[in-house]
Amino acid sequence: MADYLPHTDDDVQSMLAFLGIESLDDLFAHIPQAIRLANGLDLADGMSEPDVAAIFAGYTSANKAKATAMTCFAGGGAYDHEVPAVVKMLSNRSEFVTAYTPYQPEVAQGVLQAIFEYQTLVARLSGLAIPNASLYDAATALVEALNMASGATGRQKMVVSSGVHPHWRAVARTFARGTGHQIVEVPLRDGVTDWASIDVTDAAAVVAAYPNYLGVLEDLSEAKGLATACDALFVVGADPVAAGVLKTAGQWGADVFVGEGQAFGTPLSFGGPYLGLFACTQAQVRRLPGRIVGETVDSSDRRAFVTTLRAREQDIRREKATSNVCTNQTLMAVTAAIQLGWLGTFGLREVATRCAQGAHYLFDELLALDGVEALSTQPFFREFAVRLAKPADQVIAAMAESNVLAGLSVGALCAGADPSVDGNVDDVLLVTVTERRTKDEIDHYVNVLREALTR
Amino acid sequence: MADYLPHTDDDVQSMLAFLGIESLDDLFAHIPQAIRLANGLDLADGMSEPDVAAIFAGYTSANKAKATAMTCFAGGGAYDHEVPAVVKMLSNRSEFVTAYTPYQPEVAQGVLQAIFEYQTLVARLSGLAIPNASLYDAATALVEALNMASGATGRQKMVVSSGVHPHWRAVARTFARGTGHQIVEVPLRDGVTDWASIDVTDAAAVVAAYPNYLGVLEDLSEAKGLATACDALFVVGADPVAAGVLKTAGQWGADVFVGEGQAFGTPLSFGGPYLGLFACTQAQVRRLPGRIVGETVDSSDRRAFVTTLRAREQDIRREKATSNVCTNQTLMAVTAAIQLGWLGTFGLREVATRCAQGAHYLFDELLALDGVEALSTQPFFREFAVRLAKPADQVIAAMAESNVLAGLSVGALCAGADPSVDGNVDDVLLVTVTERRTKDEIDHYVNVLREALTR
Amino acid sequence: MNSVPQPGGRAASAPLMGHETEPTLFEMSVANRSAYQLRTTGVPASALSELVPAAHLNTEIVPVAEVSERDLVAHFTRLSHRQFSVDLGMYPLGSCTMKYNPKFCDAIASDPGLNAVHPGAPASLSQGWLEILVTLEEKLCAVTGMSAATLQPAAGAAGELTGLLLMRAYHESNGDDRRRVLIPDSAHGTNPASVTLGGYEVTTVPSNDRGLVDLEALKGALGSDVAGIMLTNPNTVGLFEEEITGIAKAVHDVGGLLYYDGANLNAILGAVRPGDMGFDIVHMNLHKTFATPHGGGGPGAGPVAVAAHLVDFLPGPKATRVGDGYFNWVAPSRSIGRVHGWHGNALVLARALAYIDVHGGDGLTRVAQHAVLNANWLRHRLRAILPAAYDRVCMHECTLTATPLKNKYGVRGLDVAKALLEEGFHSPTVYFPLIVEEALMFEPTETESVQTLESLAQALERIAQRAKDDPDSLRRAPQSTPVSRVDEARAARQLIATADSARSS
Amino acid sequence: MNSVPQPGGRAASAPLMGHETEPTLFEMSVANRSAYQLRTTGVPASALSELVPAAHLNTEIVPVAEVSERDLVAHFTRLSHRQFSVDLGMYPLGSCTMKYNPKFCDAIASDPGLNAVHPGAPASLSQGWLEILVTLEEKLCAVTGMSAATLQPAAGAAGELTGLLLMRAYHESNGDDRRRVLIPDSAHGTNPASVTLGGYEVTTVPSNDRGLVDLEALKGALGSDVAGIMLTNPNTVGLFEEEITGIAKAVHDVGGLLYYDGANLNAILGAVRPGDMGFDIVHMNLHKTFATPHGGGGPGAGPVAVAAHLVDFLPGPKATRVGDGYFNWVAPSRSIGRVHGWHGNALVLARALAYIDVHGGDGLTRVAQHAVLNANWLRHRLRAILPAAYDRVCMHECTLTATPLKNKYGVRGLDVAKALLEEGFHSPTVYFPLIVEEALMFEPTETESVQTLESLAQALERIAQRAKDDPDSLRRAPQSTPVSRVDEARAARQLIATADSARSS
Ligand SMILES: Cc1ncc(COP(=O)(O)O)c(C=O)c1O
Ligand SMILES: Cc1ncc(COP(=O)(O)O)c(C=O)c1O
Repeated sequence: MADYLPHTDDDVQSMLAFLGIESLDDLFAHIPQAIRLANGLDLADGMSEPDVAAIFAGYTSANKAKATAMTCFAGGGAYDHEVPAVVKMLSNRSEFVTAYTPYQPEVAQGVLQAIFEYQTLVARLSGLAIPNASLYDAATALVEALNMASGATGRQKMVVSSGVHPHWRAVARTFARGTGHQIVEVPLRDGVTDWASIDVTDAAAVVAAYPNYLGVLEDLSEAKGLATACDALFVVGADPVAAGVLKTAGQWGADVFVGEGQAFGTPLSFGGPYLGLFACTQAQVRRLPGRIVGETVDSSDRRAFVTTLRAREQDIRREKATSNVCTNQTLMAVTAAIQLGWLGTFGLREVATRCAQGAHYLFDELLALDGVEALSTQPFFREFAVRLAKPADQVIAAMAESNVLAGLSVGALCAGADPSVDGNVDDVLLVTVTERRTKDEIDHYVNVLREALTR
Repeated sequence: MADYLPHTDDDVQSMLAFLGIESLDDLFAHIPQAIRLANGLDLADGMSEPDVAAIFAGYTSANKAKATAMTCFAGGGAYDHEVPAVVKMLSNRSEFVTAYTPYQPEVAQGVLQAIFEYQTLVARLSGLAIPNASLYDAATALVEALNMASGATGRQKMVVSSGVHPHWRAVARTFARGTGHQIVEVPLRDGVTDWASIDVTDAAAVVAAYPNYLGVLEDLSEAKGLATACDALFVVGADPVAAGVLKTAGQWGADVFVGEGQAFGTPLSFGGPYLGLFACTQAQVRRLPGRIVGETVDSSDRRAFVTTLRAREQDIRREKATSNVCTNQTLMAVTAAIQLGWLGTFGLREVATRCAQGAHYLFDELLALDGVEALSTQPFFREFAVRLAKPADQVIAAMAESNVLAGLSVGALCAGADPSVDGNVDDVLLVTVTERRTKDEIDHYVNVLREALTR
Repeated sequence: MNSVPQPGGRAASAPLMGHETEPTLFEMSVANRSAYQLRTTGVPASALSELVPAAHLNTEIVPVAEVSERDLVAHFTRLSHRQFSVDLGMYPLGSCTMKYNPKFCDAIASDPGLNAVHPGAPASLSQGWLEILVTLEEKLCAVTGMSAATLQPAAGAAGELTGLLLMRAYHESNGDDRRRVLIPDSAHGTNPASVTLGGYEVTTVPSNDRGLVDLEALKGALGSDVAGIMLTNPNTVGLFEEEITGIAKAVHDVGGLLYYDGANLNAILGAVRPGDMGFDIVHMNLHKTFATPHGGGGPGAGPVAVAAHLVDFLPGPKATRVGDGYFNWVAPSRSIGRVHGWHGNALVLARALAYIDVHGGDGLTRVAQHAVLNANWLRHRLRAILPAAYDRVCMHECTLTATPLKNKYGVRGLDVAKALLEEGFHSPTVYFPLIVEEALMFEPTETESVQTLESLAQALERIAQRAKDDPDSLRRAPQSTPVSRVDEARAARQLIATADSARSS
Repeated sequence: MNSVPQPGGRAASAPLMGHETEPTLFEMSVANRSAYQLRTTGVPASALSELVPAAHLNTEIVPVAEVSERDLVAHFTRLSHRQFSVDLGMYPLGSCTMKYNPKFCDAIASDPGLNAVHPGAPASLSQGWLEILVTLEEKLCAVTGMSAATLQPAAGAAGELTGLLLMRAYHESNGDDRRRVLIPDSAHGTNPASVTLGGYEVTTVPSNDRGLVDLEALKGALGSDVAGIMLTNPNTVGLFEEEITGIAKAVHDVGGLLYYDGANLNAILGAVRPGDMGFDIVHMNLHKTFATPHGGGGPGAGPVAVAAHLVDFLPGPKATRVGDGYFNWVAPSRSIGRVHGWHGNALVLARALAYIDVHGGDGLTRVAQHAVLNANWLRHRLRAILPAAYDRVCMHECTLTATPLKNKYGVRGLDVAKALLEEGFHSPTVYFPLIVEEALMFEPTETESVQTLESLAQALERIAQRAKDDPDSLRRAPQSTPVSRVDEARAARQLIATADSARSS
């Protein structure tokens, strides 16, 4: 039966004849025998698509947490938002899916214009003038922001609020091994960054999260003030859905905005592919990481789009490039443009508002339960953390039996103690509500949690 | 929230202003008040897509028989064949899905060429030179064949084997009320048409099924002989999958071929939309029902395709048209061309062979059971009928509890006694095996049936 | 194969890259190439010759095609780039209601919970489907003001014929044998064709100078041998038959029935119902009014709804509500029988129900209002270059005429239609209805924005200007399309219906 | 709005109909138009101002876009008609492995059983996913001959940097501080860029006249301060580094590690493994070798596999088989930490596993054989017009040069590339690798038929002929594409990165 190779035996024979050789193996003859694979790959033989589908059916049924089977109250940077059939259909158009990076603009206007529209939306939601064409995810976008900051300031010290998602901080720490950046994490008190506890002098960047990963809305004026005072870049990691109603990073005075764009049309996808949002001020444009699309004209003066400021990029600048990124997450960027086009100005506001309404409704219900305390007294937006009378992972497991994914264990997120939480992190549950959650689902959640705690 | 109407209130106001009228209602003012709807439609208000989806989730879960939940051994003109992702993706391209009938060939070459390729495949599988561009389904295709026959012979008598699917015969009887055709149904003996029992003189058409609906492969020479003898058209309703390996209708001497094309890429779909296959000899081309696409050239002499022989059609010929069909099943025809392109010459043969292998394996296993008898001693292809010791509907219900859709009750298909079966039809079960059924599934079937019979 | 093989297909055949023709699947075929993959079954692989007598086996191998999956994908993707569609742009084909087709309805129809259900499964195992059919029937009756409906007819024409058979059964049940059915001269071709298949003769009723049925002429044509009349209202010119109640009375007075061709139902949703106009039988084109995509020519669905006195004759078996929350198949007492192999185009029916639920009564009413608003806006906007055949308020479509352009510059309606293709719009319906000369019938539908209507108007203004400046260029149009004007005469003269047909030139 | 509104979009912007530009989403927007529909939740709709302190609320409304669903669909469908893709035709971009992407893998990735799983769900509730990750890791190790792998890197470049950090961690663990990483002058730009981010300095090693690393020069560049070398093998010219074992020994002798850039892995599947060549660290581009569609520039996945001595340093937590049939997250003992926000581009990883399972060991071996066969056939077929930079057997891609055309007719490689677009093919990679002048690097991949290769060859012959007859026409090419040659300089001179950017001209 077929795989995806077109050549028939006759094709192969006549092609070999054309080359004047005997066998396919002759094409590999110049590879030293000593290292050639004697007995082929140690893998099973090929199977037909339906046979492979049967194997995958086993995997999917073992994924008990799928949002189609469990009501999702987990967030922490990955959100269960509505994605309509129209957005799926358009973003699956094979012209978008099976194209390469638009290196030949004459036949890539579809992707280029879609990215240009995406860039416009990122600029508007971030309140910053210069977006890029996407990065891998929010965590790696933060790393690029730190690299930009050290490029701009010539300094290595990165002052990072521990309100920034624990995984993002972890990724920043990992890449600091290469860049030599010194990552200083600022603790939270009552869910708010205790900037005063840290000396920011010589900082290249001051990094805040908005809302922070525990859901809390921090007033960013203090952080901005510190950044300005020490000539550091002010980097804000913001929830782009919140940007539909809350102040933008730009309005808070950010020099760089990073964020996770998964919320815009990309399914939960077990964490990837997601979408790293990035934008900065005009002042930093020459340090922009990755690709950017610009408007221009063709030889008949028709509007056209093209990837531009290429001189920053690795293929031209090589070791002096602003970043090593090449393949990015274009398809997710195109999807975000489509999803935002579907939501529109007021749809995005409506989604943001409903998230906040649902989260606050659930929060109030939960505080009425014994064994549940708010982790912070501060305002929050669409998610919040509570301290439970039992370990969060036990509660999550118990509630899963009633098909509720209760949220995320902050202990698991932080892999142990973390400056963002005073005291034991393992009892802390991070709970999220999106516009898809109904009142019945929320009320059910409350009952199921009550049981789980009293068991 | 939005439905699919673009106009804003401002749009409506300015458009009314442009027309110099006050309100939308003014546009309907010329409709007599007496008949205007006073209080609007007696329907609930609109709901959002996700709310409607929730309602449909209720419907789908109530469909216990879905092939995703029950192993399907039902056939009788609707088959559970493999449809790969690639065929679904291509046939869902919105250019094919959202186009109208190709009345403007300059911008419809995509659909026109796909139909041309479909026509070529229908001609090859039927062994007849003149295909059309599709009809509603096999049953209505048979009616068109009878109309063609009376047009060709000027006669009204239609001699139809009761081996023809009971529903097709029922549809033929219904439309005969208008055309005045006299439908004479020929009984089966031991599963084979007893032509001798009927006087065929003055017949306009002699109609046989291949295989017949009980799965039996009849030798069509006798029927062909009778048709020739009385100058009737010989109409053969054949299984197009079988045509991958068995003699074609053309090889049996058919003047007209009709068949059900669902097997080529269209899901079970609860019976529709399906695909009415139709082809005839060159001699009948002027009586061809429905559309046909022909090859020609454009004004720069490039190959082009266009709907042709339009003078036969209702929009031009009106009451003298060869048929009243206008909208047909083009999308299913395009899908069939894609599915057949995927199967290819040897894939179609492989599917046909596997169907036969599975059906014969199951047949042999079943005959070993007490309470199961073959209805016929004759050869069969991919489905067969057995007489059970219990009513078929009871057995189907019992086996459904083990997630097996056992087949079709011939009693239900025929809505009571039928010339195709001697004696009680309610004990007769029609069983089908496709290439998708595994040995394990078949063995499971045998065990479940044994239980059902001994309960 | 020789070492310099035949060239294969490439994207030059897609308008994106140029205007080459795409090879056929058969021209792309290479012996022994294949794409199919089947599951491993473990079923004993006995030779076919052991299972089936030799007399039945085809000694020849029927050639299908032999292409790789990659070439299959490239071929049909390129063909799709040679095809205009609603999703690409405005498709103002009069009488066809080419509105936007919600992708949500596609998603509903592609749910295995609906499309993987065998039509022969017992009612107890397909309750969801039966409820869908019953619910849709109820809602279609509410929309049309009728008592019950059959969902079996696969398209409008099938609905017409079904309706005529119901008419016949009704008269026969009254021992009353009638011969003629009246049809206005503006009627769609399927109407007379269906009348013939229904066993009746057509009597054509002329339209008056207002584009409406001439009531006097109608009365003249009536008689006790008249089984009924088929009307489209609004009619095919896009005008409402204002004298409909008078027409209904006259026909009913001679014992005839009124048949409503629902192709134009989009115009009157929530405003007026065929039942209230006096119609006895109504067919609907779900693929028009209820937004099922046309699929390049089909599938559709043509349910037929009837008044109380015809309910017992409906085709069957019918999905029926039998006691609380349970549904079963029931045949009407005097049913004319089946008109479809199974239950009709079920997935199209499910789509229509989803469409109705999303819109609701309020939304459907707005659908009609905006469809009518758009048609009138366009009629008024274009009056200077393409006058309306009947210049007054129209319904959901407007019939304009190119006669002025023809008389002044010798540019025909067809030329305007072809030039419009170059402008990025599908053309309107041309030369229909037959009673209007050089007819260009535009049906914008409610889903097009006023901005798009304005684009269309400006395109037509450019074309009118070209008619003046360079009429020849219009007669040569279109040029920028995948192929230029097609030689239809040649196609008919020498039929090449398959890749295997003999080619003379 | 005035009664003559702004015109809206239409299909004239799709090549199907012509070459107008498509308006932007923002140009199509109209105040208060919308498309979104949300479910009814019943949650109390308290005012936002009651939930969030005023200090946080944006007093301005951020404009997104205001279009109807119908216009949204038309806009992006038309844009898709202005975009070339693998599904439309051959895409022989050297180094990018633009093979056919099986739709089956798309279907796997769009199964809610995979794509609706939250990445933070406990292992006990996502066992299917963990098993997929563990199984893929095992199979990628079998393909590369390594001991273990991380699946976190989101693309090749991320894999490179991860690999360099592993190199650094390894040396540091030996208390051994090294400064330089060697890179051949033919290397891809991501290699040097990654080296810098890894905290190392780049030392460039020249290639010899056979297009291979100059072993003597390499030895000269080696020293105890060398952390390692990054190699692509076959290299970016498409040639196999025949002296790889010598290179490996030399680098290892000074205590350096060998990094394998797996972008060209497609060439050697089943023939030879990086591990057996002596590499310590290997990244793979799943979006190349394992057929994930490139999505117009991404997403990809760049897993990194390592030899035994580096396993403990791998990023984590890693999906790990812990006792029979159960899987959990485990951090390697000396892990460098996370390199991705979650677990990597999971859906891309699932696709790759499905692709590997369908092909199996036998199929993957054939993949490489046919990829190499196609590249050599093309190289040989084109030798008369576009000579190979190094004329001998190549691997999966062939680097040709347009220098003869440039010298004879002043036609540059870029002109040939642009002209090829008019012919319905995507162009090859131009001006890379940098060591070949007027480089045209063709990678046909194994999924293109010899018929398609022949079409490409004939197109290039036509272009070579045009170079002779009408070189200017090539410098003006392409013309039949959605836009003609684009003014890149202007885009860079005056940056317009958003619809809100000030436009000077
Ligand atoms: C007025 C009118 N009546 C009847 C029909 C026939 O409907 P269908 O094409 O669904 O058979 C049409 C559709 O073309 C029509 O426009
Ligand atoms: C040789 C080589 N190395 C590395 C890369 C970088 O891979 P990615 O684009 O996935 O980051 C590429 C891809 O362009 C490449 O061709």
